[in-house]
Amino acid sequence: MDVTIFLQLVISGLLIGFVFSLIAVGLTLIWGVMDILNFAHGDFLMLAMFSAFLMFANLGVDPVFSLPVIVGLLFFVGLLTFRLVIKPVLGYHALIALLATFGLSIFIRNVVLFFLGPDFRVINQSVLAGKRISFLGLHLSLPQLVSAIGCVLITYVVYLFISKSKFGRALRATALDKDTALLMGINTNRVFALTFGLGAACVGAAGGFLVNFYYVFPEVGLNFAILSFVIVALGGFGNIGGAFLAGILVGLVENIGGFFVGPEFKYTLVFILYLIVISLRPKGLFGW
Amino acid sequence: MQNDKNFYIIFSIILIFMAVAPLVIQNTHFQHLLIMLLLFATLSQAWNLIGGYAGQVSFGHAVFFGIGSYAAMAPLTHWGLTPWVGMLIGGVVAIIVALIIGVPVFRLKGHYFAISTFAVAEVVRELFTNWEWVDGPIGLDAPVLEQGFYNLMFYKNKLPYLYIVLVFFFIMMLLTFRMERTRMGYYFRAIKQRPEAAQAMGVHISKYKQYALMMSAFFTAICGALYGLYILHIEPATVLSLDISIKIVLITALGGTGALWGPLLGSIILIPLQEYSRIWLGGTGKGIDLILLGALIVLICIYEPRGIVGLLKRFNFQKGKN
Amino acid sequence: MAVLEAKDVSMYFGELAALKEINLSVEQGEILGLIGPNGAGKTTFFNCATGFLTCTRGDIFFKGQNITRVPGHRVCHIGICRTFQIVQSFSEMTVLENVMMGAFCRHPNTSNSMHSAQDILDFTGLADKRDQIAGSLTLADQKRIELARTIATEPDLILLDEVMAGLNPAETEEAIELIKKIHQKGLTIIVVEHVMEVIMNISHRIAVFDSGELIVEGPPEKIVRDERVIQAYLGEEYHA
Amino acid sequence: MKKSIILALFLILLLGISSAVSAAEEVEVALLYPLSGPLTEAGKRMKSVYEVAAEVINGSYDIQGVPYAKSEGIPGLNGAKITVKFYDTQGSPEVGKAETERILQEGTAKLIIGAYQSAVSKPTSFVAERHKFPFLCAVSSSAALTERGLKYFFRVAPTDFHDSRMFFNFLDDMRKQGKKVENVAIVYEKTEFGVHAMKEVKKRVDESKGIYQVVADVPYAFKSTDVNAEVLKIKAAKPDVIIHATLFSEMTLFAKTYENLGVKSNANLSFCGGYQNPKFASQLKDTVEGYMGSCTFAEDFIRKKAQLKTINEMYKAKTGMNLDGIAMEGFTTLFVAVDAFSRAKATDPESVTQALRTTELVIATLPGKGVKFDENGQNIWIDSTMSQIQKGEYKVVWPSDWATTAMVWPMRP
Repeated sequence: MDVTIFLQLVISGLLIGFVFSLIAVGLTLIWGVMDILNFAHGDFLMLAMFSAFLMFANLGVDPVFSLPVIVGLLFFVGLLTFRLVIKPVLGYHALIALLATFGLSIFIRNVVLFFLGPDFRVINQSVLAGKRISFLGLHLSLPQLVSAIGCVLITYVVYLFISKSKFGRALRATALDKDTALLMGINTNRVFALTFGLGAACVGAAGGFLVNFYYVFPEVGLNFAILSFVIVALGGFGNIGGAFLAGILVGLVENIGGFFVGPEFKYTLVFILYLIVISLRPKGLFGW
Repeated sequence: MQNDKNFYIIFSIILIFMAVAPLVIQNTHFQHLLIMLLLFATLSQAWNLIGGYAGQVSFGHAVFFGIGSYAAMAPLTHWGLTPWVGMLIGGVVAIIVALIIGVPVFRLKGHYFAISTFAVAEVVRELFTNWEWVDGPIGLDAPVLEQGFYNLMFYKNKLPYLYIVLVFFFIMMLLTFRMERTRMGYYFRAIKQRPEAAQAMGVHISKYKQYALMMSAFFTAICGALYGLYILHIEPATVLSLDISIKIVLITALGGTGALWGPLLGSIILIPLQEYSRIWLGGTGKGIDLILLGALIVLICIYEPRGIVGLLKRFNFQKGKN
Repeated sequence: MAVLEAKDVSMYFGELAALKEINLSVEQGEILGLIGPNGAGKTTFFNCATGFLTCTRGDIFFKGQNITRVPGHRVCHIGICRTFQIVQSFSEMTVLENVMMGAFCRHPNTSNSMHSAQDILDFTGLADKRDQIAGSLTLADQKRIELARTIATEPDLILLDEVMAGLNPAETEEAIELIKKIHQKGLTIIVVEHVMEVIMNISHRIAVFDSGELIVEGPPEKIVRDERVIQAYLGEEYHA
Repeated sequence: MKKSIILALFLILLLGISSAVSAAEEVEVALLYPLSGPLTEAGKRMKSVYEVAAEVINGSYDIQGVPYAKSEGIPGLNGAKITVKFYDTQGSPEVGKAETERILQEGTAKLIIGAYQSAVSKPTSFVAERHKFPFLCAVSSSAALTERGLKYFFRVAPTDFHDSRMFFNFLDDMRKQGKKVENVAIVYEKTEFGVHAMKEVKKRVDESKGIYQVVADVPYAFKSTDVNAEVLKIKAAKPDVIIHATLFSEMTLFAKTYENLGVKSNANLSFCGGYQNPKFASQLKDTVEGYMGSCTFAEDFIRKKAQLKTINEMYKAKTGMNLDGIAMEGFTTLFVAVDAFSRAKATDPESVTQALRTTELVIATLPGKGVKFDENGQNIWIDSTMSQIQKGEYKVVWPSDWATTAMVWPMRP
């Protein structure tokens, strides 16, 4: 067994794991605070990727620079989703929220299909694309490296925001007990709305990074969404640190496990890992 | 009891309708629609036992569905065994799998439970994808055998399929209706609402969850077998997919979870909506049909978050007042 | 013979001792009051006695039978039933169905259970609300439903966890009446309550918990004069 | 409650009645393709090419070597026009089956053409077989489709068998030129398409009696989020040649990952799949320079057969892309249908099927002579060529009688 191959596996696993982390952080915020499984999460990712792509293709803005716009846009999409779709179903059976976001997911995906067509698109001439750093026979692709660093930074910012800011305290209080938070004078609807926006903004940032090295088409979000559901559960619902570490863990298992056991089993390994963890720790790795 | 009488009247109307309508309208596609509608109503009712009544939301019912369809199809393809026996085998295997899954999984709460069922389903799908005997990812095609009840194959006409599915739908509905009125039915609902209080009332929670899952698994497997025998081609990517698991959940949620009529109402809305939006607006490659479908689902949720059952109740209530 | 007897019962959550070597017994037909500041271990004691928790050390006997390790759902069949501090009615069921849930413990058949539940509804004065959804009723009514449901299991011993918390004086009065009425049917009762007047009024004997320890027990008139009790309560006030 | 349920039932009844559709006057062909869901892109390309084909048939075009282009409509049916009607399979066997039944129920279509994925072609063609209705398959590549003994099923496209045979003829040729090609890696998605392709490759390897070795057998899950583990596995095996049975989405990932992780091989060959999509070359440019794959049509063909330019221009006007092999197979398939109608001088299923069985259509659209079906319905006059991506364009590089351009070898200097 070649050592460089193994190191490369670890590096590649980490690089993709950080992206998983950020996607999962967006999901865990919404899921943890509002107890709503956002089925349209993957479609938010797709929206972000498409926006970045369109800005690149039509305005010539490199994805690196359009990132703040994308994040803002997705924050707005999140707010809008909350206002129009989530708020009316709050307080009813959790499955109705699931159903509503499922409908939304189909809707978004096909509206994009209608206007932008089904084609796969790739950004191949951006500032980052195609460049890589090589040393000792190891390779780090620049887009992935930048994405990974960006994802870590943003996750950390979100983490600080939630644990230190006033809004973060309100958010945590709401997550623990909505009714009590309401009694304490917290405007829970506002907290929910902002949480949804924040969750969407996270996945927006992830999409903005991902577009540098991933193809875009209307159905692109689904694979990531499914994986992020598992990551969120693995890390413990509503736990940002948990989602972050679980994302990395999944990236590593997928790469290293996939290599040794067989690539067709790599997602299976992730699911088995989840089942093992959950049977030892019923509330996830870092659940409270 | 007034309630019971009402049920039997409505139920008879539906059964007679479902039995007579396809005779009046000799349109195979319409018959196909009714078959799918009844199949998914039965399937969702099976899910409703565990997910609706007992409140344990499973995203992994494709496991039982897939086991059922493979159990009917594999022995049929390899040994020519009558699918009726295969169906029964599938049901029994599904119960055993439910027992195995249930023990560790029922310790989990809420979403952890849901995601675990999904994870189990994905692992099982991967097992089938790598199982040579059932041709891995290629799946199984039903061999061309003599038509008839023994092989459960009818080429010329869809009516036999329709009536067979109708019989299972009848059994499922009646069973659920009777169950609602037994101690078990009350226990399921109690577990869903207040598990601790239920325990204080002497309810063995994990045992009853297990009962619910086993019943649910059995009937889901039966439906899986019927599906396989009807479509005549099964593969892990369809019968063991997340799509199937989700569709079952969504139909029930749309109709009303934990409600007797919920699954039927959900599939009466969703299945024709899917079929006819595709027929009338599909084929363009632009997804107009699905835009409409998605928007309608969202609107239904916003307008009536209790599901269609809630809508009907509201409708009746207002009428009563006037 | 004692209906319920706790011998050296200790309960630890990790390092934290919720109960420390509790020795307590309740006689047939007695109303025992449990008082003590928040976190004193009253609810933990209930949880141990009803199989919701298994105590770390010690044994609990019910009519001489060791029930320390009997699982929660069996306890009800043996003849012990409880209510909850935070109201736990089956909020989507009707009042009748709530009570039937208790009656199923003895009457597996639905119609028998319904008859039995109907009797209980008459007894507890809930008959006119029989078909209303429990979740739509007032707190007082929901607590009453819990009581009704509890006695529907036909227990020998009931454990009531703050059934009067949050009620107004008139409702409290009614609740006291009901508890006394239940007691007259021959049930043994353990009551946890914060409202002192209430507990003094109905209890035959009172046990005081503080920080997981049983600090004193005796008749009400003795308890009110006890230094340690006053201190425990004053202490709580200081901390609050 | 009672009334509402009755109302709902009544509505269903209405739907049933309303779905009876009036008959068309022209000769209608039903096409089954995925027009929503993950494979929409492929389905839409097929839709466009059939529309172009119908235009060519119904109008008068002067395209040498393409019969029925000059005449308007179907000659044998007094110039009756051909119409194409599309049905959406959503990429699912279940929906595909339902749509096939609907086609047969409506009864207006005289022939069915479909589907895209082998997994959908299989159950849908069974439905047609059971109704004794002719079913033409344009592009599904699983060799197993024409090994089932169906009597109403015909396929125009080459199969995995043809492609793999072409690959190994090519490799033999390279070997004779002293190039190193013995160590083969096979990468395939774990679906019907991929597994069949892999089995054909392994058969060819076995037949070579030890000349070739499969050094890496790398299946992967369709819809992957990344392919690092897969690519590293290939890298560790150090193959001379990598053979892909991969659809577009993963193919782009593989290409990028090969580049990122510095994987070097002499050649990268693709079965019919993502490689053939013109966007693959035009979007990934340098990343995929030198990739090769089976090819039944590329713009490059026009240099050998100038008359095909007209068709390519029409398609390009519709889609903004050049024709690719898969699209050209679809194009040809509609001509096979017209040929059958014309010779049968009738449109009833039996006559049309009979005509299809005796098809001997000489047509210049594809490599090989044209279309003739064997007893299993497989086209035996089909051939395939090897194309290579050079500077974002597909150039035919092998065999020599089709080659327009010199091959770049090894693909990455």
